[in-house]
Amino acid sequence: MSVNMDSMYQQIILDHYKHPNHRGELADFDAEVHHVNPTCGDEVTLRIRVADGEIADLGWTGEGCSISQASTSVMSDLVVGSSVTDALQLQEKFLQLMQSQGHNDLAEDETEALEDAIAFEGVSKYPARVKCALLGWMAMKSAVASATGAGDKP
Amino acid sequence: MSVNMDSMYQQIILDHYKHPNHRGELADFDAEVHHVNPTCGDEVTLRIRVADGEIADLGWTGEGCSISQASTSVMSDLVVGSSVTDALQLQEKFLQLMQSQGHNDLAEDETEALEDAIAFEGVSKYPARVKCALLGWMAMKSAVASATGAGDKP
Amino acid sequence: MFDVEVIRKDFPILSRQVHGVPLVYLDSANTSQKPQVVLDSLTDYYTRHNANVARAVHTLGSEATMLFEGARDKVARFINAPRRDEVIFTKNSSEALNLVAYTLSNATTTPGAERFRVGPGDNIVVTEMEHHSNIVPWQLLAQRTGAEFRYIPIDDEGRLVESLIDERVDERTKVLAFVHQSNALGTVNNVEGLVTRAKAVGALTVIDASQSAPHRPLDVQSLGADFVAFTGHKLYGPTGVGVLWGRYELLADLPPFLGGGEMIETVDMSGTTFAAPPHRFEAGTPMIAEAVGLGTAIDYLTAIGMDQVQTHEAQLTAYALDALAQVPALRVIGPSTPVDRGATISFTIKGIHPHDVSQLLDEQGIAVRAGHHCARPVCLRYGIPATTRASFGIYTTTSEIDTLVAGVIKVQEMFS
Amino acid sequence: MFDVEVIRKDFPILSRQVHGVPLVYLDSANTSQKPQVVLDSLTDYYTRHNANVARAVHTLGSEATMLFEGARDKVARFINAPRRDEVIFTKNSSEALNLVAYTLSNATTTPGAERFRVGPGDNIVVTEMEHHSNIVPWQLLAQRTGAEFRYIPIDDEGRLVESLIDERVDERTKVLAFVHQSNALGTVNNVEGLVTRAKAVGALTVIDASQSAPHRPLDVQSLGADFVAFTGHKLYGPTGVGVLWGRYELLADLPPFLGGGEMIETVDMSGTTFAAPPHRFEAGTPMIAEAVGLGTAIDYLTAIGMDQVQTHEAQLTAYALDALAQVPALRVIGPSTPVDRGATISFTIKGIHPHDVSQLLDEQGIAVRAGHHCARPVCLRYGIPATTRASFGIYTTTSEIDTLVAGVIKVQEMFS
Ligand SMILES: Cc1ncc(COP(=O)(O)O)c(C=O)c1O
Ligand SMILES: Cc1ncc(COP(=O)(O)O)c(C=O)c1O
Repeated sequence: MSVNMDSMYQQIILDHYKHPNHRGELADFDAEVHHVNPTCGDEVTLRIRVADGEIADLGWTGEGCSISQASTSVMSDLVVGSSVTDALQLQEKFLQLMQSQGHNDLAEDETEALEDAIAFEGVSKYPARVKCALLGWMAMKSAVASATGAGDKP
Repeated sequence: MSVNMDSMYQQIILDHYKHPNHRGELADFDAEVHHVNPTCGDEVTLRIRVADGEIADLGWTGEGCSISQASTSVMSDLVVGSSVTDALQLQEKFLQLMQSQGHNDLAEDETEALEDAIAFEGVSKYPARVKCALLGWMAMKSAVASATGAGDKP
Repeated sequence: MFDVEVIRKDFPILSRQVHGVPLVYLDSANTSQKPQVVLDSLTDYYTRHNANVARAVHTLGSEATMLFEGARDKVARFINAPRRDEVIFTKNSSEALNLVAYTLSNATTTPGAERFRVGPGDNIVVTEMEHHSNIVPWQLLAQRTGAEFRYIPIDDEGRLVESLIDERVDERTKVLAFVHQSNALGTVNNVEGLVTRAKAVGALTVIDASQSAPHRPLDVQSLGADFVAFTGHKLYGPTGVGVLWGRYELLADLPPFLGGGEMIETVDMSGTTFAAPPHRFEAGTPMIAEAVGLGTAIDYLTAIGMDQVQTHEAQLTAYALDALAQVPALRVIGPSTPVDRGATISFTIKGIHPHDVSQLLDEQGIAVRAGHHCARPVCLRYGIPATTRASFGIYTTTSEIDTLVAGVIKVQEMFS
Repeated sequence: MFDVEVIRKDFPILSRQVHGVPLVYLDSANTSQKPQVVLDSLTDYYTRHNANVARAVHTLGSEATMLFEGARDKVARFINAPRRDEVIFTKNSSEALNLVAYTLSNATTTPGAERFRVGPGDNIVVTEMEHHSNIVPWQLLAQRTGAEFRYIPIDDEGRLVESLIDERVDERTKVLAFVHQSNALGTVNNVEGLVTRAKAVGALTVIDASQSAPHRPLDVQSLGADFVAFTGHKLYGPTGVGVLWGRYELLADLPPFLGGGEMIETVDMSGTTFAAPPHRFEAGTPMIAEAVGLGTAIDYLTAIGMDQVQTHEAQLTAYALDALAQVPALRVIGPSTPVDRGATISFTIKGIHPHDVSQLLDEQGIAVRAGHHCARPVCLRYGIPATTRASFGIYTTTSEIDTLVAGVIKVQEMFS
């Protein structure tokens, strides 16, 4: 089966799913979080190391559909080595993309900043799948909060 | 306003409403019942005297719409002096007429037996009004049961 | 520009004949008629998008979910809710009010919900003009918890006895539930006074907006209450759908009401955790098509403009009160002036039972309601068994009110 | 004569295209599609007869009442209820099941309802294959009353471990609630065995017939249980309507659930008395149009014949089990033979998450469901996060099953 143009499964997603990046347990880390999507059972455990306001390293393990796994892999590529501020801003953009119900209304430069993550645009048309794509991103956000002591909840 | 042919308010009903029969309190009676139609507040208090298996006398008081008042008046005319058995049979027929939703399926002789009570046929098309027409009839049935010791409920 | 004749064309049922004469529908407080666009949206939903929501990953499921959740957005905007997830879909107003009452008694056995507990020594207050749907749930709550059930009485004109509010609502009051606009009297209550008093004593406030939502702009933020309930079928929408709006902060801490699919976070035989609002309070497959239809009704009303609706109905009310005042032996039950009242007018006619009045009006094509209008304490208060009630909506005309008045006079002639 | 091609023409949505290919709708256990006659009856109701029921004395009100109560008659005949007033309309199955659970806890504070009381030391039993809607209401009842919540486990084939019934259902069991046909596994339970045991210990029996009512003749008298619940939207009817059937003798003594209009006999600020069943359990304006639509769906099914429906679906099940058995790495979760099972087949595919399977089937126009199907304990039992589920209805064809099988193989190729 050839992937058709409007498929949710862009080649890039399948590639990341088959060969995920940053998968594995980090030995040296500042925070670990475990997130579950209760409606479908997808889960991810994510460890992070923050140094000088930067995400120095990140590693994850978990199980789930190709969307959640690939999205976590793409996210890892994007944030490792970037500043915490940029990572959280990117997370915001990705969230906005996922909530767009198929109508990406990000500015052009914002879209560009998302790089490979833009491949998940098609997911936003499927409310039941949005949480899959967000799983790793939300875990990263919590982990950053807990590593920097910002706290996730009030 | 002239009453039109398919009006619920046959002249006979209005006549009974304006000049009800057997209205009043019976001094000498075997049973008294009080029935209320809670959805519209119609009420009737009915006393009955039974002798030798016959409804020797009946008197009622109460308040309500013309349908409930006229129906109680017509019922009284029909049952006073008749046997308890006939009265209860007539009650059955009237109940059946009221449940017919506008399609009287009584046999011709049954219809005839109802005499003036057949004027209430039009009421059966209005589920909310059926209880009004039945009020006096149901009270008569309970009163007979209690006068003859048959008991209304198991 | 509000043009009632244009609006009437949107309602197919208004061209119906009854007893050989054109229908004059003056029973909108009981249920409203539906514009064609609402029916079209039901048909469109079922013929193109029908699927279960929230659960499915397929195209139809996604479309149905977006339509359903889109309806929630429309409701949220219509009532100016601060958050869309404060809008809970129920089957009608009655369920919405019971939902609040049951979550409060459920708090009694739910760890973490202590702040909502109601018990002996506490009291729950309503008003004497409530619909049964805003009386019985609270009587049942009182029975379940041992709390006391109280009410604020009404005066001869059908208004709350405001001087008694402070006495009835006291430091032990846990809930004050009251109607925004009375369905039996037409009275519009002074929300501010009631909410202020409830807040002062720390009571939760529940507004029954079943009769106001269809007739005036509704802004839950300016009402200031904690919960607001209304029902779709009176709001020109389908049957089978209602709304409970609640402050998020409260909904987030309240225990669930109905248990089932979609209201859970995770289920396990040894225990279950619950979803965030609004889903926590929406067990099972929701009334999907009905919510979508309600959303369309809201679009329709918004296009007309709720302030236009309010102005139109205020004119009708003033016109009708004047016209009915000319009818001999007719007594209006409820405010006799068009101030702080809605387009619902109850009356009695000396010597003629309301059932007979209504039925004989029906024979002239005029649909009004007779009875206690599910507000029996109001009838008890005025010592009457029932009233006849004419109630108006966006499609009602002054000439229909003329027909009503002429009809009532004919009924009187017949019984004279 | 049952002709699936003729039937398909009655369902407008089946001619829809999805992703440029014809829709293959295999998600009927989630919700069914609706025949045109059902949509027509909604439109007819709203454009000609719409009014509130029970209350109005006018023509529209009488017509609406007769249509609504006529729907009750149709439901009663469809399930062979001894009495029409044993049929209660609810918003869905979930509400029907919660209704029973809440009346039981309400019995705790209602004089005269002592026989229904549930408390500490008592237990409530379900099975491990229940839908959340038949788990959570009972967990919540246990929480409200202090009773114990238990379940009968299932075996590797997705059938109840019958040898454990007598142990789990004991002298202190107050309620045994179980599904007739499982929505996650397809299993059809042995009703007789369960009901017999419950009767022996004096427990009430509640059958969740949500997944059997649409697929086989349902006879509440031969089932022998005390309560039976099902839902309209799976029965080719509208969303927003469900049914609870209960034995009259029990309904007559049970306290009410929701309070409000129409469920009362007489309301007074000092106390309220309640209407007889079914109205006691139908507070507020009911889902009128939806009940009417459900009545039409029942007429439609009756004209086809429920035994014909059952035969058709048994053939589909056998065909599909055979066809799926040919797919490598595919494992059916639930009974692998067509005996005592319905036309709902859950499966997993090695190495591919059910969400991906379903989504990629959707891209080929095939609508199936992925997830735990609101029966998470089933997934826990088999140690899987989710399944893909194909479920059939009266309009399903064997060629659609062929499309499904080909679709699954394509998905496997893509992930290989
Ligand atoms: C077995 C079973 N029980 C109960 C339900 C709940 O039905 P509803 O969502 O209509 O309340 C469903 C379907 O969702 C079901 O499949
Ligand atoms: C003031 C008021 N409250 C509550 C209700 C109950 O609404 P529903 O019957 O839709 O539950 C009504 C209407 O019947 C009403 O007029």
